[in-house]
Amino acid sequence: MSKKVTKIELLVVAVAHTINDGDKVVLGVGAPMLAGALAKALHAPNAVLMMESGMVDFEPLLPPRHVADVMCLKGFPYSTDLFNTFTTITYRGYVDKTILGVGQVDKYGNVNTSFMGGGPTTGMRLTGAGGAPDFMSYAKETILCLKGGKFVEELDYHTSPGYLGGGDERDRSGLFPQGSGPSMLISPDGIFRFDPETKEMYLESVIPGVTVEEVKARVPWDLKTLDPLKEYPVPKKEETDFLRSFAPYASFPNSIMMELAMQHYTQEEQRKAG
Amino acid sequence: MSKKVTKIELLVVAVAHTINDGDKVVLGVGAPMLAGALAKALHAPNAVLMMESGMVDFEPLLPPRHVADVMCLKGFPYSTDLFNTFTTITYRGYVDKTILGVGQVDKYGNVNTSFMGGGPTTGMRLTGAGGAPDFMSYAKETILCLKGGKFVEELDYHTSPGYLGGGDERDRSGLFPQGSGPSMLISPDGIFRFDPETKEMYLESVIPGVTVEEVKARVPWDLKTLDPLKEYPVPKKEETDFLRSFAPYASFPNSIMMELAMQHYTQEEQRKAG
Amino acid sequence: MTDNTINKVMTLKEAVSRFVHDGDELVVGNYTVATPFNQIMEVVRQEKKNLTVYTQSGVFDVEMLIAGECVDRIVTTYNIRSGGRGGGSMCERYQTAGKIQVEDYSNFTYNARLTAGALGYSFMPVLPGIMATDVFKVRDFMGESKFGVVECPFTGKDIPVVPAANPDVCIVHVHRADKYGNAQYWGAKGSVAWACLASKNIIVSCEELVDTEIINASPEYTILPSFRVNAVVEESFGAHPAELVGYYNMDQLFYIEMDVANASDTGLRKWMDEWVYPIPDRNTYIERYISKYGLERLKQIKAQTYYSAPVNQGAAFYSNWREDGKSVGLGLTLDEIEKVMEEKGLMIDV
Amino acid sequence: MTDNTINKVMTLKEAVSRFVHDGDELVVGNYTVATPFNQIMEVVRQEKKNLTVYTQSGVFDVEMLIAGECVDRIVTTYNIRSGGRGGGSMCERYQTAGKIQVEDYSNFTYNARLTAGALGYSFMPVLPGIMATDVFKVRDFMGESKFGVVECPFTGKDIPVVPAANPDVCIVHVHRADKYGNAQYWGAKGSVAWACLASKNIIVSCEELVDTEIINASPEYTILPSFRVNAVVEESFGAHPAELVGYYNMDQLFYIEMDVANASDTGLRKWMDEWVYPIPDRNTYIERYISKYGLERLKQIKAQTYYSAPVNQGAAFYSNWREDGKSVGLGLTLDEIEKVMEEKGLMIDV
Repeated sequence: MSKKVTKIELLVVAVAHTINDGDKVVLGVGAPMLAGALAKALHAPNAVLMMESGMVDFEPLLPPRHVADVMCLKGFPYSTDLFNTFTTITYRGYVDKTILGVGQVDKYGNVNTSFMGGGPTTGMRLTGAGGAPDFMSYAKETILCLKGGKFVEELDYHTSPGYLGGGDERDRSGLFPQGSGPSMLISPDGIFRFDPETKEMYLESVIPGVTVEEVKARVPWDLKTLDPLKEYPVPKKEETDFLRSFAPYASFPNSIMMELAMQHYTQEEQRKAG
Repeated sequence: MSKKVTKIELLVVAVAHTINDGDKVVLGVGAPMLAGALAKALHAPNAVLMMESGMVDFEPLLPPRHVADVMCLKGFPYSTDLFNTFTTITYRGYVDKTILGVGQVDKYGNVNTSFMGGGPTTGMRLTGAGGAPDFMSYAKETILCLKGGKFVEELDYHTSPGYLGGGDERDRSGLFPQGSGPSMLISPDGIFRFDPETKEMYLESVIPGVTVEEVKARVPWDLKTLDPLKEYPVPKKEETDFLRSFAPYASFPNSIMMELAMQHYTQEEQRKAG
Repeated sequence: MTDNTINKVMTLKEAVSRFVHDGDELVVGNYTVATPFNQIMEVVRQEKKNLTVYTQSGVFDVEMLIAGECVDRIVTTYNIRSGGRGGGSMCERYQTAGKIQVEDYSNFTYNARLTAGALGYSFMPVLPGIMATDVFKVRDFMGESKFGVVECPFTGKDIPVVPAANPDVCIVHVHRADKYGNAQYWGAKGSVAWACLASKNIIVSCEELVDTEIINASPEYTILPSFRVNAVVEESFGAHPAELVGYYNMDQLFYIEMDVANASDTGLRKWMDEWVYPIPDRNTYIERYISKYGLERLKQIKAQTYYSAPVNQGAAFYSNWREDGKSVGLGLTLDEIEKVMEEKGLMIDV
Repeated sequence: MTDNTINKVMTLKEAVSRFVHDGDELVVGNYTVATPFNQIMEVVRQEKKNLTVYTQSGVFDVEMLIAGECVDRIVTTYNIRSGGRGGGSMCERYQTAGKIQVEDYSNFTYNARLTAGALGYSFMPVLPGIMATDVFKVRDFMGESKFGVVECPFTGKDIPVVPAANPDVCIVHVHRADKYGNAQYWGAKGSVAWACLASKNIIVSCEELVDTEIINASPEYTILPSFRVNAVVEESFGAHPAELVGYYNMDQLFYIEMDVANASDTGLRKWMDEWVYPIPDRNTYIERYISKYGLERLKQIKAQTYYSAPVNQGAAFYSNWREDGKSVGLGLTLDEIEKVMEEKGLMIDV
């Protein structure tokens, strides 16, 4: 049966599918939070969702606007603080997965969310490191979520550690839990995985309507692809229904959302005035 | 006008007088807590009384039985924990005074509350270090309170730092805030101070009825005495009244208190049985 | 095992049997008050052996464990002579007889070992003054590892550090918990949360098992999230004769009897023959107490009600939809939103 | 000055004038939410200069301080491009123009600097993974002192550490406080308590000034004891347009206007000419808001009531005297006790 979905919905649902029931998950802002909410509401009711502000084991009733959005819910069981989230939970090994947004990513899953097109004093300032480097260091597994970011040959700034120079370099460094690192990356083009030996990122599946050539054009290295590609997971109706109801403005790009919100606001003002 | 007071009352009131209004004070168990309660109730209403369990700025309604006795009061403004009491408050320099009990004390105000008559595997186990060494290190000033303890030439175990080997050794070590250390010791015999240069303990005053010779007999080194001795502070009526009402069993030795308590309990049982 | 999907409610007998093992490092989670006497007694009854016991402010917790022949080693900071000046303590009697080893820290340095363990650190800086004392210099079984020293790279000063402690199991009594293990504790906090968080496994006994709804409405009192807890046991009067604020005061008369008994090894063992070994659980313990001393004595230590002042935790709204079926920010119905998505060419057929 | 004997209530104007000085290290105490915009705006109005600003999650706090020409240096971890992809942020525009220096940490390593400062430590271990990243390797004005490395004496491993931060002054907005400075905060805690406790001086603005009685009945919510606080300012809507749980939601429409203005230096300054410079205090700010947008818009973000579940903090008794005038433990009146003291020969004439 044919279904109509947006690219963002495809991305969010694919991310949500990585969360298993009972997983302890740290969520970055944006798509990762929507994915966490969807998983918790539909297929992973016992997932423990956490954010670095100290909100542990929450169930959002609204899309969290940021990592400290305690007003997106009504009650949660454990309120710790940022220092203790990174130590007593993350460094101690109690984060099964972290789901993070990406500014730039290289072929070994190293991530930049700090500066683009130059260094600190010359480049474009992105959001900054935030929680990413420490979560990506100590979560058992990282899912990367590239919504508006870029694949690059070399990062302008190395914010968060993927597989470093590839191969066993991450494990060999002794800085990280053995076997940790990014397990997949999801973009509006498709789903990427990491080769178990070389740790190089490869394409696993594309979303309907996107060609491998289009994907390759956006990747500066010679992207390897699974042959044959896997089918991109098709969202169930209950999943898109949930997303549109939970976050009525989140299924389309920010620019359109802003346009609609301003339209609505202007109408309201006119209605009041008139 | 003649007043009748017990030795313990004299000791507690003299300790209480060391607390000024607004002082931030850490109290050990026993006499120091009674002194703190008296000061807070009578002459230092804005003293901040603290204990290492994290109870900060409390006003006891009953004599605290131990350092975590949150049931001796009805409400207090700040509940932190032990780790943070020693760091964010004590190590940061926010303790003006600490008032501590003593097992053994030497002439430079070094204190033993751990083992007596031998070392850890051979001696008599006293209560142990507890909070004393860290408070005595970082409080601006320490008041020692020797109720049943002993003056010794050499400690069997050095639990808490006074002036170490005397002179400027404490300041010179670089381990402590400059100028910190014990400022006085109060025993059921009298009040002792420390020489500003040598840091050797000397006798400042004796309680009525005690002779200097009696005091010297209990001190193994050649105790220097102030000449002439100061008058021992005489408790005001409101002070003894407060103590007897606040802690009706605390003005006499434990042995007598226990005897009276057992008597009372036996009578109650007989009354119930009969 | 420690997943939050599991209802972890079980009997104390089962919890201790599953999560306390011979040779374990066991930490008594409570500090001075709310001592988990129910759990201490169960460990003794199950005759666990060769434990290394961490106890910050223990008196009868550690005394009973020693008397029960459960202990090889103790890490402590404070242990009063409950048997009186002459009698001493189990700890002293066993230590001087060479039957146990004891490592003595100060309150802070002991706590700092647990804090390091809780954070995942291998060491924790402590306060330099300790280096002048025998707490630093005199060492028992920890030897070289009792303390270390590092040089601060910013000031060049020598800073003493303690090694992390990560006990195998923590036994702790709390006010209330839900069936998943979310545990709440209040009052004088001491080192309770650190002792729990440092440990590999945690047995929580609680005075009251409550709905998760109550936990969710007061998260600031939660000291342990569900996923850290292995077993939840509901036993009222679990800390007796110790006190638990809001529930019951210390039972001083009962303590006096224990003190008197503890003047000798045999005295304490005789007392335990009455109050520990033949008692299967806390209900039986309290029944025995009532039948021996009368209910009135228990009532005399019952806490009065003094509730905490509430805080408002509300938000302006909890849904993105208004009552008229339109979205809060956009003023559109779901149908209208989906139509926009079509019109803007965002829809893909899958 | 920070004694608890003093009623510290004052106007924000006085507080900022007395406790924020040119050249200070100033930390924004709040994390992501409850941003103390009232205080930020007052610092800008008083034209404080040459500040080093610590901000963990700042957007418009740091943007306004930069636009107000108050800032030389920033220590941060996160700063969104509020002016949009093209517009960027004040922080970027000033940094690339060489007008400010910025040191970038991660959330944890930034927080760890404040935690070290709060504890009195000169350094704090952080998580080794950071050593693989440019957060560790790329250094601005902190240079060698941005991170250090120590060897753990127990494991022999190299552990990265950060230096303590002890800002001169912390500005923080909280839910409620008493006149002495006991301050209560709840919700998503972030690094709020650490930022406050690390600092030498603290200005607390609160949504509500309350009786000490209310603080005393809920000590677990207190993040600052009175003796740490220098000034207490009561300003409702102090965090607007940021949110404060239990009081008001984020004002998203207001933020959108700020975002639009922030596409350029001049845009933001023009916005500040309306909302910052001519406004003497929060009352005037809110009056202006109401007159411009209507009270209804403010009501729409008002939080609903959702109170925390209380906990019982009571004891069995609060006096050692029974109603019949006899002591609880001894069963004697005061006269009888004094008689015993005489009989036992304990009394001394003084």
